[in-house]
Amino acid sequence: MADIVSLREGLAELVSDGDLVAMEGFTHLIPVAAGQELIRQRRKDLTLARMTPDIVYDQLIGAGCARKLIFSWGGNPGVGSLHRFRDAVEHGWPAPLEIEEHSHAGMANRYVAGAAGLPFAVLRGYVGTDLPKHTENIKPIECPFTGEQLTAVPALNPDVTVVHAQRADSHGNVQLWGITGVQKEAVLAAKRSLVTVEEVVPELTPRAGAIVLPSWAVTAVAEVPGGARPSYAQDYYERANTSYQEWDAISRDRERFQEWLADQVYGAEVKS
Amino acid sequence: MADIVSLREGLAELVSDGDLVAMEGFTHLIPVAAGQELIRQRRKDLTLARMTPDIVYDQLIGAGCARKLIFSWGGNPGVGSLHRFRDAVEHGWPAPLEIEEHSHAGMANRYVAGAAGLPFAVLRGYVGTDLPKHTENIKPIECPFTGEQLTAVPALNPDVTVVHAQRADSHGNVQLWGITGVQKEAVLAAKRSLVTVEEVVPELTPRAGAIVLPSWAVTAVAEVPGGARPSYAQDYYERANTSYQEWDAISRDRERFQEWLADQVYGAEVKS
Amino acid sequence: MSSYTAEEMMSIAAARALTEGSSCFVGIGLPSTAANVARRMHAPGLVLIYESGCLGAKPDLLPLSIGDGMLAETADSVVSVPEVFNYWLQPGRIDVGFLGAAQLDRFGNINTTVVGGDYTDPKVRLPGAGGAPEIAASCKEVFLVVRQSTRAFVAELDFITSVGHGSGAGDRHRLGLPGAGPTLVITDLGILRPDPRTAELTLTQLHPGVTLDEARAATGWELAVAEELGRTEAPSDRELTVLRELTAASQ
Amino acid sequence: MSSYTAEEMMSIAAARALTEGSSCFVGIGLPSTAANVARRMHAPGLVLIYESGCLGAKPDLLPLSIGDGMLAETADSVVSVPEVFNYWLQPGRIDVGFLGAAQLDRFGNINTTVVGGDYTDPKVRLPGAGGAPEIAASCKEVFLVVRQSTRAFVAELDFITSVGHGSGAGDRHRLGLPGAGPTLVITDLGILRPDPRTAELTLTQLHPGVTLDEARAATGWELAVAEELGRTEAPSDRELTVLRELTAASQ
Repeated sequence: MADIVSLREGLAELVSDGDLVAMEGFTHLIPVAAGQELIRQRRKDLTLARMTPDIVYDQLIGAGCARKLIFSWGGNPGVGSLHRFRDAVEHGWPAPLEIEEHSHAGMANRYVAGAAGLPFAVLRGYVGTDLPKHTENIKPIECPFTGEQLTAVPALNPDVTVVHAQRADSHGNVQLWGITGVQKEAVLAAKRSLVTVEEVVPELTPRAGAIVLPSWAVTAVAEVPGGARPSYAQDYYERANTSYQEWDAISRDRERFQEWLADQVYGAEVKS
Repeated sequence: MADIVSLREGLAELVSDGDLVAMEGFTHLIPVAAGQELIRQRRKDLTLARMTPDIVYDQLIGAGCARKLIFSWGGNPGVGSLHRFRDAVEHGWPAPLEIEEHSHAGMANRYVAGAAGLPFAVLRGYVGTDLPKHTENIKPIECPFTGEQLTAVPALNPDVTVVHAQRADSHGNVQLWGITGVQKEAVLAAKRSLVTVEEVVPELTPRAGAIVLPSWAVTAVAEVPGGARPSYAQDYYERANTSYQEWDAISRDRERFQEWLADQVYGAEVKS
Repeated sequence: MSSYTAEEMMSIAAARALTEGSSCFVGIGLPSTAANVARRMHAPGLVLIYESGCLGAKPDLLPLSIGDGMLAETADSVVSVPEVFNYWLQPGRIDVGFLGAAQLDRFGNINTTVVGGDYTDPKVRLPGAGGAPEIAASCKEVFLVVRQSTRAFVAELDFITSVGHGSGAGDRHRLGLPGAGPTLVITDLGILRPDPRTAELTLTQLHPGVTLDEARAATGWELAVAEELGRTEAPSDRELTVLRELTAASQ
Repeated sequence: MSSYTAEEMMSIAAARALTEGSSCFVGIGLPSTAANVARRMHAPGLVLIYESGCLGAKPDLLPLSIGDGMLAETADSVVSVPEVFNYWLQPGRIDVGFLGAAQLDRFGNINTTVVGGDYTDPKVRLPGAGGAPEIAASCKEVFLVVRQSTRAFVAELDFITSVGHGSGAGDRHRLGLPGAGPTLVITDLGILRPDPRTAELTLTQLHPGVTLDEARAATGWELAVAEELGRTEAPSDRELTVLRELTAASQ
C-alpha cells in the first residue's frame, strides 16, 4: 500500500545519489515540482530517463544532478532547444553528460518490457538509422517462426519512477486522465515509485478516460498542488506556454540560469 | 470507415468457408448471435480462435462449421464441460476437430503481436508444461541482452474477427466498457472485422472505463440488440446463468442438440 | 459448534491461509469463495485479482464467472486481458495464486487438460490450461485446492498443464520459474505442504475427524507424512456463518 | 489574389497533399497547421493522429504541443504512448507521416540528431529522434516539409536519424521497412518527389515566382529536375483565409 508522504520526505526516502530515475509525463502532467525538489536535495550522479527531457530535465542537468541521460527527444516543445542539455552535451557544462539515445517507440517499449517483467521488448524500429551505432542497447533479433529480423531493446527498470497525477484517494490509489502517456509502464517498471498529485480526495469517482494505479503498485503519494506547472493537469490548470518561452531566455545563459536556480529553487519554499 | 450493415449481409460479405475466424469477448459481450448466424449461413471448415470457446463455439463445433480450434480454456464457465467440444475431440462427432492449445497468457500475446504488426510475442510462459510438445507455435527464444531463455508465440492474425460491443455511432466508431477482454487486440490483429452492437446512437458520449475502436479500424458494424445473450452486455442486460445450465442438458445429447439447432438456429428468424 | 461439510472445511481452511493486505489471483468456485470469506473475516484489505482484468474487485456476492459485471463495477481498475497477464501476473506482483486441478502429483504438478488415452485421442477432454500455467509460474506462491482421491492424487499425470515443483527440489529454479510454486495444498481431508528438502508434498495437518489411513487411502502414491502431524481447527461458528450467508446470498 | 509568404505557400501545398478520409500522423508546427487547414478545406474526414496518443483529434485551434489538452478532449480515442506506437503506427495503419528535418539528403534520409563535429562531441546538438524513425519506417507514405537551403539539403548527412530511401531504389525493401517512404518533399521553393527508377529526390514543381536556379542554389547536391517541371498553383483566397484565420485564432 502506498504511503501518503510529503514531497520532501518522499524523495529523500526514495531517491539516492547514483540512482536511475525516470520522471514521465508526455507534455501533460510533467512532475516539475518533484524535479526541483531533487535539485534542492542536491542529488548527484543520477541517471535520468525520460522520453522527452523537457524543462524538468533541463533544470536537473543544468543544476549538475545528472551523470547520464536516457531519452528520445530533447527539445523545448513548441519553442526550440533545451539549452542546459545542449550546453552539457556540447561543452560539458556544468559536467559532461553521457547520453543514451532512442526513438520514442524504443523508449516506450523499454518501459513496456520493464513493466511486463521481461528482459527485453521487440519492435520494428531503428533499422537503417545511426542510432544502434552508439549504444549496446539496440540489437537485432530474429523471429523464431518466420526468420524475419526485428529489433530488440532491453527493459528499462528505474530505481525510482516519479510521475504526477490529478488525484489519489486516502489509501493511495492514484487516478489520472487525459493524455496518460507512458506513466503506467514507467511506474510498473520501477523498483520504487512516487506519485505527486493535485489533491488527495476521500474517494476516487470513476471518470471517462481515466486510468487507476492501485495503491499496492505505488510506493508513495505526495499531495503537491500545481506540481506539474508549467506543464498542465487536465481539468486543474492549463499549460503555461509563456513559461516555456521564458525558459528559453533563462536557460540560454549560464549566469541567468544560476540566478534562476538560486531564486526559484534553492531559495524557494518547499512545496509540501 | 466502417460500413453499417445487417448481421446477415456483414457475415456473408466478410466470412468465407475455410477462414480463420476469431470471436472474442471474455465472459462479457460474447458475440453469440453472430456465431449462430454463421451456423445459419452454413459456413464450413472454419478455423475458430477464441481464448474461451464457451457456448458460442460449442454451437459452431456441434453444427459442423469448424475444422480446427485454437483456444486456451474450453469449459462451460460455472457449469462444467462443453459437450459438443468434447464430443468432437473425444469421438470426432460431427467431424474430427484439430486443436491448437495455449495458455491464456499465450493466446492473449498472440493477439497482441497480431495487433502490433509483429510476427511474434515474447512471454514467460509454458516452461515445463506439456503444451509445447503438441504445437510448433510455442518456441524458446533467447534474450539478446541477458541470455535468458523465454518463450515465443507467433502472431495470430485472423481473416475475420467478430466482437460485440455496447454501441457505435453512425460513423461506425465503436464503444465498449466493463470487462473489455482482448477485443481491441483481436480486432486490430484481423484482416477484416465485424462488430455487432446493442445500438447505433447518433453520437458516442464519453464513459468511464470505455474504450473506443475508431471507425477506420473496423470493417463493418451491425446493430444486433441482445446479440451477446446469454452472456451479458454491461448496462444493457445481465448474464442468463440459467441458460448456461440449460446448455449443459441440451448439449450433452446429440439428438437434443440437433433439435435445438433445427428450432433455435436454422428455424429461427434472422436477428437483423 | 455446528456441524459442517467437507466442502465448508476446505473453503474455511483456504480462507484462513490468506493474509491481510496480500494480493490474490482467484479463479471461480472454491478459491473465489475462500477469498471472499477471508475479506469478510480477517483480511478486509485482501486484493482480489480476476483474470478478466478486474484488479481489486470487491464483490458483495460470490461471482458465478470470472467475468461477472459485479467484479468490474467494484474493481479499483479494470484492465485488458493482455494487461492482466503481462503487467500484473508475469512480473510477480501477485502474492498468491489459487488453483484447482483434475490431477495432481506428489510434486504439486497439475493436469487440467486430458485424462486417459493420449493427447490426440483422450478418454476425457478437460477444459485445458486457462491462466493456470502462468499463475503457477509467476505468483509468489500458489495454493492448490483439490479433493483428495486416488483419481485426483495420481502417481503420474496424464498431462502436465502447470508446473508445481517439477521433478523435485531445485527444479523450479532450473526451469527459471520465478515464484515459489505450491506452498500449500488444501484438500477435503487435510493440508499438505512441500517438504523443504525434497519439495515432495507432505501431509502436515488432518481436518477434524479424518484419519491418517483415510488420507493415505485417498492418495495414489505413498503419502509422506510430517513427523508432527497437526489437526485443523474446526470451523468456528462465525466462520460458518460468514461462509453460509455469503453462499446463501449468492444463490 | 492576396500576397502570401513562403511559409504560407508551404503550409497550403502540404494541406493540398492530404486526401479526404486518410489518416495522418502529425507533428507540431507546419505539419499540424497543414493538416488542420486540410480538415477545414477539402478533407473534413482527415484522421489526425498525435504521438501523445490522441487518435482522431479535431482541434479547433492549432495546438502548441503534440500533447495539448484540446487534442485529448476532441479525440475519438486517447491511448497510451506505447499503444500509439505499437498498435497504431507499427502495423502500417497510418496513411501519411508528416516529418520535418534539420538535414535531408538526396534520398530523403533525415537528420534531426547532431550537426558538425562527431556524435560524442557535436557542434550542434539537436533534439534527436522522437517518433520519426518509426514514422518514416511504418507509415504508408511520408511527406517531408523542409525549407530548402544548402544547410538543410546536404550531400551527406552528419547522422541518419530516420531512413528515407536509404542509398537508393530497393533499399527500403532490403532493410525490411514496410512503408513507401518519402513520396513528397515540400519546401519553400517547390516540390520534390522520388524518381520511380532511382528513388532520388527530383524537383517536379516550383512554387510561383521561384526560379530553377534558385532551387539549384539552395540544394547541396546536383539537383535532379523532372523533364516536365510543373508550377504550383498559388494559394487561393479561400486557402489563405482559412490558414490565416486558423493561425490568428491560435495566437
